[in-house]
Amino acid sequence: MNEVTDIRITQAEMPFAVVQGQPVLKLPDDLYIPPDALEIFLEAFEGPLDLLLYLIRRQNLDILDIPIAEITRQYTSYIEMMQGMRIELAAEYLVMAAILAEIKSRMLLPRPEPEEDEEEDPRAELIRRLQEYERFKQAAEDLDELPRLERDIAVASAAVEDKGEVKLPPEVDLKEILLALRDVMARAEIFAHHHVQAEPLSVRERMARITDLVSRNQYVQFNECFDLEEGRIGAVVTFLALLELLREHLVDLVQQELFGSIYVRSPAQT
Amino acid sequence: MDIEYLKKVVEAALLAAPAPLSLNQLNALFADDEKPGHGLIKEALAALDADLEHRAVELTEVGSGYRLQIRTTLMPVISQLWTEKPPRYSRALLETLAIIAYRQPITRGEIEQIRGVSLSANILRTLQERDWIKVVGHRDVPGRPELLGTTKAFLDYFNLKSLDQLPTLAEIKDIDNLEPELELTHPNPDRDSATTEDTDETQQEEGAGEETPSEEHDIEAPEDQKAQTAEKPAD
Amino acid sequence: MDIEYLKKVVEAALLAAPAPLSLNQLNALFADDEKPGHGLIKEALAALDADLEHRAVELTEVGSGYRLQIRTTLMPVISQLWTEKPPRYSRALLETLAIIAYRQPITRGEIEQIRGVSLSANILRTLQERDWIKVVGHRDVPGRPELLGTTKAFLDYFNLKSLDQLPTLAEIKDIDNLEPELELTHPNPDRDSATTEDTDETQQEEGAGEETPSEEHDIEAPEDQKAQTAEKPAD
Repeated sequence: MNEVTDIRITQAEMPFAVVQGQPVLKLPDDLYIPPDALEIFLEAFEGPLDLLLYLIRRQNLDILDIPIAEITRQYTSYIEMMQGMRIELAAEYLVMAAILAEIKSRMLLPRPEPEEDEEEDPRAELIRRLQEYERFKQAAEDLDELPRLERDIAVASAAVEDKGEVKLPPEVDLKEILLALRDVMARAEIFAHHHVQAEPLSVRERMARITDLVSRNQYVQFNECFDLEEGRIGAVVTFLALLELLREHLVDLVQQELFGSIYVRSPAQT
Repeated sequence: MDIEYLKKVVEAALLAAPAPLSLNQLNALFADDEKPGHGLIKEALAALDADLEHRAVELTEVGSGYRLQIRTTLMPVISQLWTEKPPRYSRALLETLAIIAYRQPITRGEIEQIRGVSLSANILRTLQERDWIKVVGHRDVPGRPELLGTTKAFLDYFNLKSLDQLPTLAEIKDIDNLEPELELTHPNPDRDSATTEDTDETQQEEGAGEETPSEEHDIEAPEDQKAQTAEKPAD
Repeated sequence: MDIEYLKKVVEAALLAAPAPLSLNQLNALFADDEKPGHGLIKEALAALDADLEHRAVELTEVGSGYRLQIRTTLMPVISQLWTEKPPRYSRALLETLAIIAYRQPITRGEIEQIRGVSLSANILRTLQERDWIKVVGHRDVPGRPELLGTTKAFLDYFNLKSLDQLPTLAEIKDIDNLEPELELTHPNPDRDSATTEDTDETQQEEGAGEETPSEEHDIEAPEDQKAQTAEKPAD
């Protein structure tokens, strides 16, 4: 303990005070008040109302019938004691001292009897506050008594082997895609002017299908690109797709010999 | 839907979920065309509760829904499992929480008036971090102070189904019983002695009282506040 | 010791503990003179296991001890508990998908040209993981960039027999009139089977989407991405 203090002092090199030119590095023993004690005292009460309640309850007095002068005396002596101990007192404690003094002084004054009936007893407001505070002091204790998690209650839970946390992929509405495309179109005039517009989509699809086919097989027989079941229109679409692919150099058509098989292949292989 | 199956699903869900489940949440487990509806789920819950009678857990309903918890009779043994001590809460925190619970919605200033001390920011922060209180609105006065209220998590933590289940608040005794005349006419001997002995103190006090007439406002102000809150039944 | 009681304690402990419990840990719950010993505890565990036959949980032994876990048969329903509501795709992703659908086969560079911004790698990855687009070939130009096209899964998801069924570009220009004719298809329910793994991407995607002008991200990110693809030999 002492070591710690000493170390701190040497590190900080800050004297508590300078007396007659000499730095005082250590508090005189007789001035020493264990800080714990002060804190405990302060923390014992949750404020002036709590302290007042304590003073009242200690004497088994009814809140409704507080001997204001006596309570004021006791309260004030506590406050003075704390001030004497140089405890930094919350302002509320001093305010309460003032309130008590005020009430006491008003009660000592001779009361002009009848007509001032409506004037409230000077203690009334204080009593209301004390009562109200006491209710919640009690409520806090009751709350503390309630069975609660972490102390009185354990929630039952079972293990889950594989949570398989399925995070669903976003759902997309076709319309969202179309709207997105419209925006792109609006932005890029390219769609407005180019031949793209006239292009039947099925050709595009077929182009993708053929490219896919060709990329997976080195050579694809020309007639393998066609699906007879699709009929004439299907054949035309496929043929258009092949021509388009040729034009874009996405495929090559090769024929080894006259009237031999025509192969479709990826142009990279040349 | 087969109630036996539903019962199993409900039990599994309550045991698997990290927090209590509401009827809505239980219902949402099922595909649209298979949703049992609240009625059937309640039936399943009741059946489950009956099944569990001789088991280690019991079904309870708290603020945010249903949960299964270890029977309290087994807790003394089971609590051996915890190596850490359960958290304790300071009086200041509990008082603040109690005031918010019984008087919600309430402003910080109003809490301070009731407790007679200013409220540390720590307490409010702790309460909010524990998700026990939240800002539920703003009072329509200058500064628009925040109105605080409790959450479902608060109910869950304290094993309450609703605020109704809070212990009843002590009654306020009737102030009309005050008999000031009596005391004034027959000051008790203690007081007498007190006043004579402590003249110095008394004077100091009175002096203090005069110096700070503004305090009177502080006393008077809460007047309507109290009246207001007192009328309102605790909910 | 009463085996019925021991069974209850064991059940309670397993349900209260956050992790599996070993025989030692279960034994340690009891005071010294009441310790049942491993033999009795095993008996209790066996009895408990039998009891649980028709319940939602089952007893399993894992490396560190015993635990009760939700029966796997119930998991499909229970897993709804932690199924998150899916985020939304970013504008950039939708545009990219639209361009691929209408202009396939198309390279990444061409998409970037049309959109006027560079394309984030995440978008293509997400679309590929969702199985909506695939690489259908390579364009025969330096770098042999990948050619992208839509998949059968894409058509299935949007309930299209073929791309023909997509509205023409001219119709899209007038999309507001288009609406009545267009069957706004409900995405089919088993699509999730395809995507249990793309969670990360989806979220990142969403993050980018929320910040839209996401284009800025898209511009920054692809920089290295391009370098990457450029390095990578066409396969």
